[in-house]
Amino acid sequence: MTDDASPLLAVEGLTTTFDTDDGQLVAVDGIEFTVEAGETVCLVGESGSGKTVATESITRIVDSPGSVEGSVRFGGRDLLSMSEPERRAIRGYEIAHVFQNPQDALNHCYTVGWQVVEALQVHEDVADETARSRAIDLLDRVGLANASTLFDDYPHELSGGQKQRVMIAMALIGDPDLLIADEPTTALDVTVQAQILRLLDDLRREFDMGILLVTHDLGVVAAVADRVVVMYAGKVMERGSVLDVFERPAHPYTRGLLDCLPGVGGTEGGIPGTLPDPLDPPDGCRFAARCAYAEDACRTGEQPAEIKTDPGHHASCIHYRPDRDESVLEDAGREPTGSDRGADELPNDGVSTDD
Amino acid sequence: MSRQPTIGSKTDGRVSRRRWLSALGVTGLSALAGCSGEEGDEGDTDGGGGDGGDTDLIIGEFPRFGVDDLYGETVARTLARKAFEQSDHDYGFDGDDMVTPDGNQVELDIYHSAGQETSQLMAEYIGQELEKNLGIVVSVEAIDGTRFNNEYWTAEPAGGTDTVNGEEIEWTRPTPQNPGPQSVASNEAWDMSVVFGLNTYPLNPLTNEAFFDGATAAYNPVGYYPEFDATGLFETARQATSRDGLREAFVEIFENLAREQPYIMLVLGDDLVGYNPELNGPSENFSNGWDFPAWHVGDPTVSGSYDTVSAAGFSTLNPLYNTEAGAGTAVGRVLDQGYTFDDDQEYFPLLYDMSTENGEVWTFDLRENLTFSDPYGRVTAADFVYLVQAVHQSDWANTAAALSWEGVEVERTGEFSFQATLETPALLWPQSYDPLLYPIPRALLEPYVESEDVEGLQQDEELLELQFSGNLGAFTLDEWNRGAGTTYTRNDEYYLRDIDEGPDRFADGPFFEEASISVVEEQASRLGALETGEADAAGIPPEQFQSYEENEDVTVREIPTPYNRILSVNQRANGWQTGPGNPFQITAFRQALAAAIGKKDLIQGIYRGLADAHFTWQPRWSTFYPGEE
Amino acid sequence: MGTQRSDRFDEVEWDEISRSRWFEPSRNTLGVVLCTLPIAVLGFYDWQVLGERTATFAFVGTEWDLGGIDYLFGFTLVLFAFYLVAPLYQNPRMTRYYWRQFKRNRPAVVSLGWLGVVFVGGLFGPLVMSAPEQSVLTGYQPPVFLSIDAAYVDAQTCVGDVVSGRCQGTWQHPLGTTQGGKDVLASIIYGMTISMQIAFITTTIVAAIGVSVGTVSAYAGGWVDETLMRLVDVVLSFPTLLMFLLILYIYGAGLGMFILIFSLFAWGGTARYVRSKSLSVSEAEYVMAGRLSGANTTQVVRRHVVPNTASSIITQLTLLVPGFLLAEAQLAFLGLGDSEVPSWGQLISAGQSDLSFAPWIVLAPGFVLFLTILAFNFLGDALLDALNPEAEAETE
Amino acid sequence: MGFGTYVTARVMWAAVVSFIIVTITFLLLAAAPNPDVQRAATQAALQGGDPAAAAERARELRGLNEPLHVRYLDYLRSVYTLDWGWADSRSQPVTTALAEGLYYTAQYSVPWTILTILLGPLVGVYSAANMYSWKDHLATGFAFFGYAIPNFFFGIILLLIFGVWLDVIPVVYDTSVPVFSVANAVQLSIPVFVLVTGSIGAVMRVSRNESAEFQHAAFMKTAKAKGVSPLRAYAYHVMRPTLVPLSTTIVGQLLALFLGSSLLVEKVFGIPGLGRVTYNALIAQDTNLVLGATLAFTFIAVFGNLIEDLVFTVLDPRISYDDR
Repeated sequence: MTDDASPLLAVEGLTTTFDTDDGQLVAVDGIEFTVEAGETVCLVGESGSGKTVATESITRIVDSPGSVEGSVRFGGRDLLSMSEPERRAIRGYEIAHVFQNPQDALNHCYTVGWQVVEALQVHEDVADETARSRAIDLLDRVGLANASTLFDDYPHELSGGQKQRVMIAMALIGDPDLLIADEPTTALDVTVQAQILRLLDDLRREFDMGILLVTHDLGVVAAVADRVVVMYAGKVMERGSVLDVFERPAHPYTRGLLDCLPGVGGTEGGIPGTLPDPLDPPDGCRFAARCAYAEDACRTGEQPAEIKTDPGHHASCIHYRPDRDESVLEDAGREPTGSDRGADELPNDGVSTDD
Repeated sequence: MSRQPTIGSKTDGRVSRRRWLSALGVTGLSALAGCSGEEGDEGDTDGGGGDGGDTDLIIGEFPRFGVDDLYGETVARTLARKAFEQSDHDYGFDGDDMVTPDGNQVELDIYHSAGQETSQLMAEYIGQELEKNLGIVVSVEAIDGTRFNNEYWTAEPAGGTDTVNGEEIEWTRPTPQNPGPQSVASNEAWDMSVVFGLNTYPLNPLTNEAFFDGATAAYNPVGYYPEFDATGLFETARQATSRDGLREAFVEIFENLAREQPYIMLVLGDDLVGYNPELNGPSENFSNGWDFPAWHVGDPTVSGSYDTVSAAGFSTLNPLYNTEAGAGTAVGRVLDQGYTFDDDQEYFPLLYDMSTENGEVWTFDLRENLTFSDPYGRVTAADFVYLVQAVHQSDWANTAAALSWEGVEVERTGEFSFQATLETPALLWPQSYDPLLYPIPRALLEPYVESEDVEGLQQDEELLELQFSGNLGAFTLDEWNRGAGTTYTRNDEYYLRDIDEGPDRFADGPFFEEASISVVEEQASRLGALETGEADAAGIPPEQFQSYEENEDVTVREIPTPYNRILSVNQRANGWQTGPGNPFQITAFRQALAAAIGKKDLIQGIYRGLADAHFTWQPRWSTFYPGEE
Repeated sequence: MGTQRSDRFDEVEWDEISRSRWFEPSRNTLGVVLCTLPIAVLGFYDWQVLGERTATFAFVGTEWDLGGIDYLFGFTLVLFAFYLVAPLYQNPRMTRYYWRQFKRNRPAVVSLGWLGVVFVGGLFGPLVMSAPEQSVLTGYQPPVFLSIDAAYVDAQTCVGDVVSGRCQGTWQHPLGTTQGGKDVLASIIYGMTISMQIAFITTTIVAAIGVSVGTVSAYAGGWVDETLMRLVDVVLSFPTLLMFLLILYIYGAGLGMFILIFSLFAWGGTARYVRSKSLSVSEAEYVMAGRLSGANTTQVVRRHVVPNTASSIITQLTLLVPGFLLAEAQLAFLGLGDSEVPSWGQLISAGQSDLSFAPWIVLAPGFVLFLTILAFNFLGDALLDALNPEAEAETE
Repeated sequence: MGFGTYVTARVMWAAVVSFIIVTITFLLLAAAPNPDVQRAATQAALQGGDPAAAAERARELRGLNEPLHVRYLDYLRSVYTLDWGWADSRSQPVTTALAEGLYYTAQYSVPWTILTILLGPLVGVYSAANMYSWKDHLATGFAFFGYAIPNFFFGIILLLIFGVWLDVIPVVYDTSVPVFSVANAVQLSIPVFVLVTGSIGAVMRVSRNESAEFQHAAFMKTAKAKGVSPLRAYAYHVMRPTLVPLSTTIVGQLLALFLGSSLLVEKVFGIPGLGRVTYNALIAQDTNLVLGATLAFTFIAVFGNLIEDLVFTVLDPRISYDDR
């Protein structure tokens, strides 16, 4: 996993701003990460930290008042500077999305099959029959029984899990290189969650695609991720391989997150405090207000620049500056967490950090 | 304006004969018919009311109430006080207010026709005048004309007896319009009304016996008891053998009516009609339109189309059952009636000439060139006699003309002549429009007569569509679109082309290729059509008369009519609801009302000066109008 | 963003109302009773003691007479004062919140202002100014600053000056006069009363029936629910105007009958809405809690269902009112209205034939009617936004 | 329950509703004195006959002496066999009168309905797509204008402007022009415009609000993520779901306007359609025709509601036939 070879997806300085009545809301503030072909990258963070906006900014499908800046290079092309029709040709074809809530993600007025086929036919001039059989194949492939009858069913006749599988089938029908899955399991029943995740992992291998998986569930991260990007309040706090991050979490925020995992021996009830006001972000490190290690220096200037703590492992914390002593962070005496838990053992309550 | 003038109609009079109520209400009332000239009791006039009194107020032979010195607060109150003296109840004035014996303000209601602007304006004007000049508080109520007729104006005929002018009178043939003596109340109580106006019949005032021939007259919804010898005078008129004798009798009747004000007479409105300025023919008198076949645009050559507008659709074109003026016009385009009256109100024969020696036996001489359409052949006296005897005089058919032929003996005297014998002689029989007949083929009627099928007769396609008209009219009917009106094509065979009488132009008439009558219910649209030339003639409301007079695209004509605007006051038991008794029954009180309502302002304000003050039951242009010798 | 609002007012505030009603339910109701009593007494006195034609206030020497509709109007005003205005006053925080929401919609604020003018004009206009008087000799006076050809109003009848063949308008009749010389402005102000009466009385009847049927249906369930909802079906598919025409044809009908018929067939939507809302509210946790703690159905309905549906009902009613006003004007225009009532429709109808030369008779009341209907619509829309934060969050 | 059964049930229910309304009209008429009888009595009295006997004859002729239930059954039979009698005020059978009226009413109602159904949702969705822009404000303003301006008021003003002052349309409606002709299109243009203006507002508002909801729906993001173009997304993913709630509004809206508008617009523009047939029957006290018109409009309303139900069912795949 090299940093310099041209990755599948390279996000740099991605900033997404919403103009609201109350002022400018910077939802994503100059983030940077990459996704390689065939790997799974997890984007983690609390609700409201800008994960979803970040993923939607990649193909620029954020809601209308949002404006996206920075650079998103996909297979060498800059997605943000290309024209909308060009980008449209990539959406759903080379980069596919799977969304958080499958309940509303399908249009209730059309059959499942119609919607799956539509994803193909807007990109390729495929005969109805061909498209249909391909869709049925895929529906079958994503684990839906009776795919050929289900093809003509309406979304309301499907369960949540089935719908999410349909969404995945829809995403895969264009044979994408990158699949962006935004919390694909949150809205689903626990038993189904695991199946879906496993399915995604299988499909990644089968189709050799990159997956950008958004989640706030560290258990999921541990199970499927190759690399992790930790976001907080629109900024990347830390990114690196899943081993590095889980074994040696660099940023106090990541540590806080990992502490929340029950059974890991951290403080119950999560990190005290709430996310800063996105309309009026504080100076300095966004996390400073909730950080046990924050110093005055943390509260001035900009968010600290990313500092490489290990190869391929970056953190945005002043304590890692060469002139600082990072060991101040160690006094909490954290134990490394086990990262070998299978997806099947995902905790029931989803370990969501947002409550 | 409520009543839309009908244009160019020879049949106006014919139809209005059927319409005593000149339809100030929304609908024309169905079949209203003449009276039967019955008992003519003579008797002394009881000196019950009349004129004369303790004041220096002089009410002459022919008083003109509501103008000049017979208008105003003083006159009205003097007359009212006189009435109160005659009353059994102690009415009077408290300051400006008229008060009941209990000392309460006198309050009356007045009904006007809902949705009729003029009617409402008039009602409110009357209210203001009565309040100002007599201290009566008037509340104005709107009511649908038909509803008023059914519930207020009429009553279940009850009959009964009463003393009128000191004489015992019996109501032997009560009608809903005269259910009995004053004690017989109408279905619903009411005080005053301007809902209906009536016809004054200037051509044959004898027809007015229906209103005023004594208290038992056929049509007397308000319960008026004449204080003069009405029955005697009408009898004299009936017996008259000369026009002078006739006139004498009528002048006396109309002078008395002017004094007694059975209805408070207000105005006689004029028909205001706008015409295509190119049109030659329309005149400014009551017979306007009798010579329609001679009318033409520009040069007297056959060209173009004569298009008029009608405010309402026609309910039937069946000549046997039509009672509406508008439909009468529509029928008249296709089918002439027996005769008409010319510019000088003189008899003008169309289908037949009428003659008499003494007014009792009348001879009808048919023109010999009249034919129906195939297969009905020529029009002969047999057709008319059959029509009268088997249909009009039958007890099942109930035709619109049934009453006109009651008691008339008809007899065929030749192929083209028949004669009618009247029960009582009538010198002015034609002027009553009673002997007007439409020609209807006998063969068409026969099946219905045999089965006495009134519905079949009413709904007969050929009658409704006038398909038998032959050469009997200026045009033939192309289509009757119920909602949109009628369209016609010129009748090249028109018999009138070959007659000797009348204008020379008749020989080439009519001068239009086509004709149409469009139903246009909105006045604004009718006027718009007139202005844009879509219509050749249309009625004009008084307030726009002057501006159309200045408009080069329209020629306006002011045509006097015999239709009046009256204030009816309920002299029956349920008439005066504000207190005991009913002062409306007292002539002096009605005079007070007449004197309290200013006619000048009324004519100026509501009619823009385009109406005549109405003093007695004749228009000023009638030969029977009293006063001007 | 909607989610940023920490305390969701629609939960918090209504709770507060329910609480306040708990302690002072009788204060408003008492007010209603106390105010209704004199109206009823006066009505009874008018009906029983006074003759048909004696002015109601003859005993204090005024000519102001009251009819049946006026009493009903008075009663509805009392209801509105105590059940709509008073709660707003008693809950200043909620009122302030609504007002903040509401005033963002500028057309709605203007509309409220206009309706305020109509309301005040309708309520007090007839008290301070005399009814428009007919004066046949001063018909067709043009509005101030306008003029009319002397062919219609000549020098004799023109109130103002005749300048170069045209009669000029005067301040004496700012909006001109009708054919009968009635002042158009005064007629419009008197018409406001009619419009307000229609608006208030119909909404009261619709609300009363709709809320009753809706809640009864929701709480009774079973065959009662089934029957009532079928009834609603019938009411909704009932051609109201037609039925009114039929009744007019058979029996004749005035303004009272109009109000009755139209409100008797307009409650279907409200009932349906209240029912579904009641069903969802009754499943809400706090209602369950209330039930467990022993509240009976009536209390539940009064303290939870009505407050929770009130906002939507008010909105619905606001949007119903213009329909009634329009229907009245239409009937009047057709000549089928109550011509004894000086409504705007009557004025439009009367001036219709004069449109080509005296357009103000139609235009003035026509625009007032248009503006009023427009204002009710804007207001309804704004209320929809202000009272329904969820809808707002969805659309933003 | 299958679709067929469901349709049958709805049709049955429509029949029940029509039956209820028909019954109510019967009761209303039965409770009032019959003007025909009064007329007969008046006529008889005038002609010297016995009014009481004439009234009796008229009552007998019209079967008014039968017991109420017999009259009711008789009434039902004639209503449902279209034996609606003779229209005295037009001298033609009631059914013919109504058919003639319908002929003219249809000429402006069909374009009106089509334009409303086509334009309303289009403008509404367009407005929602450009929400809070000047285009939206313009469209919304127009909707409010059309909604608020009384049809008849708007109609007479337009007629005054275009008919009288500018003289570009005929003031008098011409029934003699062919249905599909320029002249007919010209004379119907203003009435249709007035009606569309009046009805499109409500349709637009509903479609704007509904589609506003749908254009922010999750499935729109799905469509966008699929690479669907905005135009296609609006056409398929917004318009289609919007039609579901709209279908419940649009029919009701059109029906509500239908009677009132046909009365008013036909009066203003002089079109001899159903509305004017009804109005004139009322004025002329033609009981048969009044009743016939009432029934005609009732059946149209009931039929419209039925269509609305069925369309709604067809449009919304989620509806379960067991509901309602």
